[in-house]
Amino acid sequence: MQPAVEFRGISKHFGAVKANTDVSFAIAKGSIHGLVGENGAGKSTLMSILYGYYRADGGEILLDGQTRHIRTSQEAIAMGIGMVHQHFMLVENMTVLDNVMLGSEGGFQLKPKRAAVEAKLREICARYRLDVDPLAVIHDLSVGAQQRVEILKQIYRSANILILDEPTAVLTAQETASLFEILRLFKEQGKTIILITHKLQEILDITDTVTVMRGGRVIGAVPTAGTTKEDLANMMVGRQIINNLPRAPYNPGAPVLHVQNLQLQDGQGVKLLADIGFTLRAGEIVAIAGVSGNGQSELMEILSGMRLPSSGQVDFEGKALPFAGRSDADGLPRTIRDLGIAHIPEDRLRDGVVKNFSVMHNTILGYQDKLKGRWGLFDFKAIAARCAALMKDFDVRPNNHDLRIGLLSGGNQQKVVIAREVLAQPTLMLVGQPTRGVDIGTIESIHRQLLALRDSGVAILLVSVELEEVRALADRILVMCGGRITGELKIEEFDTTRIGLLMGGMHKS
Amino acid sequence: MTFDDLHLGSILVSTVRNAPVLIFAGMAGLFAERSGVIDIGLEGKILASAFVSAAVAYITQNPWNGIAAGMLVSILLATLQAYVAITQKGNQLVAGIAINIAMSGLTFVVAQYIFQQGGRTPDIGSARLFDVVLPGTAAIRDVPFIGWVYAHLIGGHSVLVYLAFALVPLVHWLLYHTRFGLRLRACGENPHAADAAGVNVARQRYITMIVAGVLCSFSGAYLSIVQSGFFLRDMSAGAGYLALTAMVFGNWRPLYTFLGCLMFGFFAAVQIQIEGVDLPVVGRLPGSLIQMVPYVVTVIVLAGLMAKSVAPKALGTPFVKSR
Amino acid sequence: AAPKLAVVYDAGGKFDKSFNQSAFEGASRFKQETGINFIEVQASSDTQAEQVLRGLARKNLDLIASIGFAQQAAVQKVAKEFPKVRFVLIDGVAQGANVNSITFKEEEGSYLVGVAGAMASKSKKLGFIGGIDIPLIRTFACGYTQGAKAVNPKIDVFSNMVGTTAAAWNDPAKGGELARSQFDRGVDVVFAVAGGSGMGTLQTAKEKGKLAIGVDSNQNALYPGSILTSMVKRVDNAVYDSFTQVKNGTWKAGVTAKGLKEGGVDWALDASNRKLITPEIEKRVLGARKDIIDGKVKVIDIRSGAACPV
Amino acid sequence: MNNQDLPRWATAFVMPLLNLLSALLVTALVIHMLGESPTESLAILVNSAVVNPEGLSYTLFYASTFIFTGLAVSIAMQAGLFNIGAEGQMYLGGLGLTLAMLAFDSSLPAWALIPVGVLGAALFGGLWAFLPGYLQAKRGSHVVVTTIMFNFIAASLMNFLIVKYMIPDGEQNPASRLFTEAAELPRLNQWFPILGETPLNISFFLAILALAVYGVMTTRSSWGFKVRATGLNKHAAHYAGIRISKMIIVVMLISGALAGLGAVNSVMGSTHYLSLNFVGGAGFIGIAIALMGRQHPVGIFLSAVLFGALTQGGFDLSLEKQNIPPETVILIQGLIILFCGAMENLYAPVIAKMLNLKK
Ligand SMILES: Nc1ncnc2c1ncn2[C@@H]1O[C@H](COP(=O)(O)OP(=O)(O)OP(=O)(O)O)[C@@H](O)[C@H]1O
Ligand SMILES: Nc1ncnc2c1ncn2[C@@H]1O[C@H](COP(=O)(O)OP(=O)(O)OP(=O)(O)O)[C@@H](O)[C@H]1O
Ligand SMILES: [Mg+2]
Ligand SMILES: [Mg+2]
Repeated sequence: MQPAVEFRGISKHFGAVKANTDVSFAIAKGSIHGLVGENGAGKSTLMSILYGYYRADGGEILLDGQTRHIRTSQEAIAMGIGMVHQHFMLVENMTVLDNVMLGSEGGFQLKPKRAAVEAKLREICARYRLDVDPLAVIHDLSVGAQQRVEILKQIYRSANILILDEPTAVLTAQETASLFEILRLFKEQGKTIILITHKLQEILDITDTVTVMRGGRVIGAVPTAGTTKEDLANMMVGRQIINNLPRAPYNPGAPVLHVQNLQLQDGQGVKLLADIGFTLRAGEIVAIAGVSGNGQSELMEILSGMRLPSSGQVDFEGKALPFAGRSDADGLPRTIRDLGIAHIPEDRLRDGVVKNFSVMHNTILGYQDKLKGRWGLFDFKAIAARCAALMKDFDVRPNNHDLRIGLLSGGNQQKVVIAREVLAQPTLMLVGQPTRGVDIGTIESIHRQLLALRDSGVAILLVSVELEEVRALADRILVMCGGRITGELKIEEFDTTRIGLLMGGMHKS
Repeated sequence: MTFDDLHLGSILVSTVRNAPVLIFAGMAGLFAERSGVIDIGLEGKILASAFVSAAVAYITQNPWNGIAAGMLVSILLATLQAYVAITQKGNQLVAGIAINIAMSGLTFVVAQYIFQQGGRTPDIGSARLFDVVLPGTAAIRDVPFIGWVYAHLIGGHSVLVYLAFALVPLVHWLLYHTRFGLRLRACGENPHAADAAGVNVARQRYITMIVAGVLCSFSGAYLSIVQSGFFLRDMSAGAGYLALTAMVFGNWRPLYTFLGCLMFGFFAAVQIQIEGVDLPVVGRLPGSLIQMVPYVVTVIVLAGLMAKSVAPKALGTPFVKSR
Repeated sequence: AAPKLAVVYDAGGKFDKSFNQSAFEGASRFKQETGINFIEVQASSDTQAEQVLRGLARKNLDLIASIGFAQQAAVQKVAKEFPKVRFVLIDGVAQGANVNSITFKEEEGSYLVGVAGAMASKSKKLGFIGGIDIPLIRTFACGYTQGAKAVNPKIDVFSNMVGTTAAAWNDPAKGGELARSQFDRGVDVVFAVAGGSGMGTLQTAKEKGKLAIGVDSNQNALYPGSILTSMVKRVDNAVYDSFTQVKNGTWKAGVTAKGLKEGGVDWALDASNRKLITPEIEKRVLGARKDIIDGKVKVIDIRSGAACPV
Repeated sequence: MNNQDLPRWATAFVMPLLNLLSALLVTALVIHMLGESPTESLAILVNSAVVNPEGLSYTLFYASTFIFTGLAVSIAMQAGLFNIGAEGQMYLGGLGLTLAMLAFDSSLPAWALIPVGVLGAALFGGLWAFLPGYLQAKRGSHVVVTTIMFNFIAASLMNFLIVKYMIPDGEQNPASRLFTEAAELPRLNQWFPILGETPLNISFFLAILALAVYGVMTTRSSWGFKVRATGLNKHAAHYAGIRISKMIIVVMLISGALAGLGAVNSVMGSTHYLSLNFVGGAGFIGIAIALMGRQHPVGIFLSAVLFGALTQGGFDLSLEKQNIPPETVILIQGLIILFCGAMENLYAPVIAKMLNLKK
C-alpha cells in the first residue's frame, strides 16, 4: 500500500544548527506512527515542514506517493494535513467557536455560519465525548480543555493526516486515555496519525510503528510490537535510562513548613483553595498529585509569595510567613526567598526566565541583590564563572552563557532554573511540574538533582500531574481536588486506582 | 451661572462636529493595532492627507477628487508603515514617529513649493464639502427642541460627519462579525495561531493597514476640506495622538473608542463654553487653565473609572516564525 | 553703496498671517521700490535668535530688523557686542544706543474696531478669539472691549483662546470651532487675533453669515461682505520706514510707541467693507479715532501694569 | 532578514552608514526639486554642523539637551514604559530651575546656584512624571495616555504661571526676568576660545556624565537588572521579588528628572530666562533618539549629536539657500529616523549576499 506520507532526504538548518539532516522514512496510511527523540532532536521541525510552517532546505515530501510542495500552512490544510502544535495555537481572548472557525470561516459574514458550526461542534463533542463548551473563551479553559479544543479543531476540519506534537505533556492520565480513544477512532476511520511524545509508555500503548530521531537524523524506525521502552530509550539517548533512582532511606527531620486552614478566593468570590493544611519536614519530598487546575498552582503561588491567601496561617521554621497587613503581593517573593524558600515555577517561560536575557543573567534572576561586588555593581567575572560551573554541573546545552535563554530548548531552560534555585541552598524547595515536556534523559538528571537535594536535608514540596514522577520522587503524597486536599498516602501505599479516585474528588472514607 | 449659560445645545452640536477627526483616526488606529501593528503614525497620515486633499480639491475645484487623492497618500504611508512592520520587521514606533516628523516637514515644503503661501494652500472656496440638509428640515425647524435636534444636532453636517458616526457600527460589525475581523483580531492576539490556522498573517496585516490608511485619510480630509477650507502647516495639532489616546482609553474596542472620541469632543466644547464664565466655587478661571479641562478629565476618568486596559497581545512585535 | 539689510523673523515664520508676514511685506515693498535686497532668516528658538543676530552682525550689516518680542533679550545682548550695527526691534523694547525699539499701541486700534463691532452688532454680543493667553493678545482684547463698552456699556464680550502651545497659531479648525461656539451664544461680530487659526474664524463667520474683524494686515478682501474691518498694525510700515531711514541716513535709535497718531495702528476701510460700514458706524469710529489722537480718550494699555478696566 | 548572521562591522558601521546615505539621497531629491544643488547643500550642512568649530559647538549644545530627553525616554523604555511626556517634564523642569533662580540668584554664589538649579529642574521634572507613574502602577492607567495628557496640562499650566506671575512689569515677552550672571552656567568658550560666542556649556559634561551613569546602572547594577527584567517580563520580575509598582514609580521619577535636566542646558546655559514653549519639541526628539539609539548610551549619544547637527546645519542651510525653508530640516529628521531607525535592516540581505559571494 502507498504510504500516506513519505519523507525523502529532508534537511533543514537554522543558522549553524542542523535541525534535520537527510531525514527519510514513510508512514503507512491508517496507522498511528510514533516519533520520539531527545529535546532538540528535530521532531517538531520535521513536522513543521510537513505542515508548511517551515520550508525544507532540501529533500521532498510525498503524500500518497506524489511529490507535493507544501509552502504554507494553508496549502497543508488544503491537502488534508492537520497539526496540534507543541505550544497551543489558540487565540486566547476568543471563544472556542471562533478559534475553530478561524481560517475556515466559510464566507465573509460569520453570523450565518456561526450557528451551524456551533451545532456541528456540539455534535462532535458528543460523538467523541469531548467536554468542551463551544462558547467558552479560551483563557477561561484549563490546559486540558485547551488541548481538547486543538483536537476539536482538527476533527472539525476533518484532517486526514493528523500531527500531534507532544499533546499529552499537559494532560492527566484520564485525559490522555480519552485522547487515545479518539485517536483509535480516527484510525478506524482510516486517518493517519503522527504522535510525538516523550512518554515511552504512550508509544507502546497506541502506536503501530515508531521512528526515533537523534541530532536531526533518523536513528531507526521499528514496529512497536517488537520493541520495549528500554530499547527506545537506548536508541534515543544512546545509553540506559534508570527509572527507579536510588535514594537514601526516608528519615525526615524537623517540621519546616506548617500550613493551617489556608483559604483563597478570587475576585468573584469563587473558592480556589479551602481548608488546606499539612506539614512538611526537612529531608522529605511531599508530592501534591491531582488533575491540573485543582488549586495546586495557587497553593504554590501563595507559598512562594507570588500571591496572597485570603486567610490562613503558614509557618515556616516556626515563624508565620508575612502575609498579614499586605494589600498585594508586590515584592513578597523577595522576602520569602530571603527566608530560605526557593521556587521552581510551573510555567517557566512566564515566571521562571526572562527570555531576552542571556543564560547568565537568568542564573541570577531573583538573587540579583546578593551578587553585588565593588561599588554595589555586579562582578560579572565571578557571576560568569559561577554560571559556567552551574551549566557544567547541570549539563546545560549548549554550554554558552551569553546565549539568549529563549534560544535554549525547554529542557535546557528548565535545567537553568533548577540549577539557579538549587544553588541558593534553600531550606524549602517548591517545585512545580519540573519535567513538563522534557525528554527522558533530562528527566532522569532532574530527578537525580531533586533526590540529592532531599538527601541533603532540604524539604521539598512537589506539584506534579505525572503519577510516574510522583512515584519516582515522593515520600508522601497529598491529593488535591477542587481546591481541597482529598487524601494523603505514604509512598508504600501508592496505588494508582486509589489516587485516581481521590483526584476525582472521592473523599478519604 | 444658570443652566442656560451652559449652552448645552451648542456644546452637543460642537461635540458632533469635533469628533469626526478623532473618530476616523481612532478607528484607523483600532484596525491597525487590533491586527498587531502599532499606529503612532496617525498624526502624520492625517496631516499628509489633509494637505493633499486640500491641494487637489483646490486645483481641481472638486472636493471628491481631494478626498480620493488624500486617500491615496494615506494608503501610501500606511503601506510604508506596513512594509516596515511586516516585511522589514522593524520597529513600528520608530516608523510611526518618522512618518509624523517627515510629514510635518514635507507638507510644508511641498505646500510652499506649489502655492508659495507659507505652507498654506489657498482657500478651496466652493470646493468645500457641502452640509447635508435633511429632508423636511424647513418644515420641522421651528418646532421647539425637536426642530433644533433635527435641523442642527442630527442634520446640517457634512457627509463626512455621518460617515464617521456610521463607521462605528460598521467597524464593530467588521471586527466581530466578519472573516476579515476574525482574522485581523487573531493576528493581533496570536499571529502564530492565525498562521497555523491557515491565515496569511502578513497579507492580513497589509490589508488591514491599507484599510486603516483609508479611514485615516477621512480624518485629514475632514480637517482641511470640511472644517477649515484650506490646509495650514501642522494643522492636525495633535489630533492623531488624541485619537490614539481615545483608542487606548477605549481599550481597543470600537464603541468605547468612539466614546473616548466623543468625550474629547465634548470636553473641548465645554472648555470653550466655560472660558470667561463665572463658575460656581472656583469663580472665573483664566483661559490658559481652562485649556487643560479635557486632558485633566481624561486622566481622572482613566484613573478613576476604567479597568486596566489590555492591549492586543502581539501588538508591536513583528511576526517571526522562530523563537 | 546700498545698505545691507536683514529681517529676522521669530518662530512664527514669515508666513504667520501676523506680524512676521507684515514685516516681510514691508521689506518686500522696500525691495521693490529701491531694488535693494535684504537677507531674511527665521529664528526658531531664543537661542537661535542670538546665534542669527550675532552671525548677521558679524557681516557688518547696516540694519537688522528683529521681529517679535521673543528676540528682545537677544537684540539687547548682541547690540551691545556690535555697537556699529543698527537694530530695529519690533514689538519689544531693548536698551542700546544702536537699537530702535518699535512697539505698537494695539489697544488703540483694537478700540476702534471694538467701536465698529459694537455698532454693527445687533445682538450686542461681541466675540474675541486670541491665539495664546499672553500680554500682547490680552492688549488687543482689552482695547477691543474698551471700545465696545464705550459704545454701549451693556455689551457683552466673549473671549476665547485657541490654545497654549505653538500649535495654537496654526489650528484653523479650533479657530472656527471657537467662532461657532460664540455665534451659538449670540455673538454676531468676532475679532480674531490668532494668526493662522484666525483664518478659521473668518471663514466660519462667512459661512454663518456673521461678521468678523481681521487683524495685523488688512484682511477685508478675504471674505468681502463678511469682514467688518481689520485692525491693521503697520509692522510693514515700521520695517519699510526703518529701511528707508537707513538708506537716507536719517535712522535714529530710541523707543517708539506707534499708535493711531503715529500711523502704527488703524482700522481698515476700503471697497471690500464699504457696504458694511454704515455712515453712523463710520462717524462714530472716526470720532473715536480723533478723540484718541487728540488725547481726549485714553485707552488703557494693560502691559503698563494696569488691569483692564472693563 | 536575519542580521545576527552578519559580522559586527557590517551591522555596526556599514549598515547604519548605508541607511544614512539612503535618507540623504531622498533628501537630495527633495532639495533638487526645490531648485537647489544637493551637493552644495550637503557641504553647507556638514560644514556648518561639524567642520566649523562654532557650528560644532552649537551642534553639541543642542545635543546636550537631546541627550537628556533621550535618556529620559530610554530609561522608561528599559522598564517597558513608553514615556511620551518628556516634553512636559522638561517644561516643568524649567519651572523648577527658574523658581530656584528667581529665589536665590541674587543671594547665593555661582557654585551653589548651579547645583540648586540642577536640583530644581530634576525635582520638578521628576514630580511631573510621578503622577503618570503612580497612576500606571496603582491604577493601571496607561502611561502613554497619561503622559500625552500631562504634556497638554503642562503647556496650560506653564502658560498660566508665566503670564500671570513671571512676566516683569511692563514687559511683553511672556518670559521670566533675566537671571543674574551668577546663575549662568560656565561656557566652554572661556577655555576654548575657538568655539566663539556659543552657548555650549558645562551641562554638556553633565550630559556625558548622565550617559555614563545610565550605562553603568542599566548594565552593571542590580537595580538596572531589575529595571530591565520588569520591562521584559513582568511575571518573571514579580517572581524575582521585584516590587513592580515601586519600580514603575521610581523609573518614571528618574525619567522625569532626566527630562527636567534638559532644561538646565537651555535655560541656565543659554537664554537665562524661562520663556513660553522654550522646550520646542526637544522632548519629542528624545523619543526618536531613544528609539534610534536603541536605549544604548553610545547610541543615544550618536543620535543626539546627529539631531543636534541637523538642527544647527539645517538652520544654516535655510539661511544660505533661500529656496530651502527651515522646515526641510524636519523632513530630513523624519527621513533619517525612518531609514536608520525603522528600516535598519534594509540592506542586510544585500550585504549577506555580497559576503556569501566573496566566500
Ligand atoms: N525557529 C528556530 N530557529 C532556529 N533554530 C531552531 C528553530 N526551531 C528549531 N530549531 C533548531 O532545530 C533543532 C530541532 O528543534 P525541534 O524543535 O525540531 O526539536 P524537537 O525534537 O521537537 O525537541 P523537543 O522534544 O524539545 O520538542 C533544535 O536543536 C534547534 O536548534
Ligand atoms: N532560534 C534558535 N537559534 C539557534 N538555536 C536555537 C534556536 N532555538 C532553539 N535553538 C537550539 O535548540 C535546542 C533545543 O531545541 P528546541 O528548542 O526544539 O527544544 P524545545 O522544543 O523548546 O524543548 P521543549 O520540548 O521543552 O519544548 C537548543 O540547543 C537551542 O540552542
Ligand atoms: Mg518539539
Ligand atoms: Mg521543540
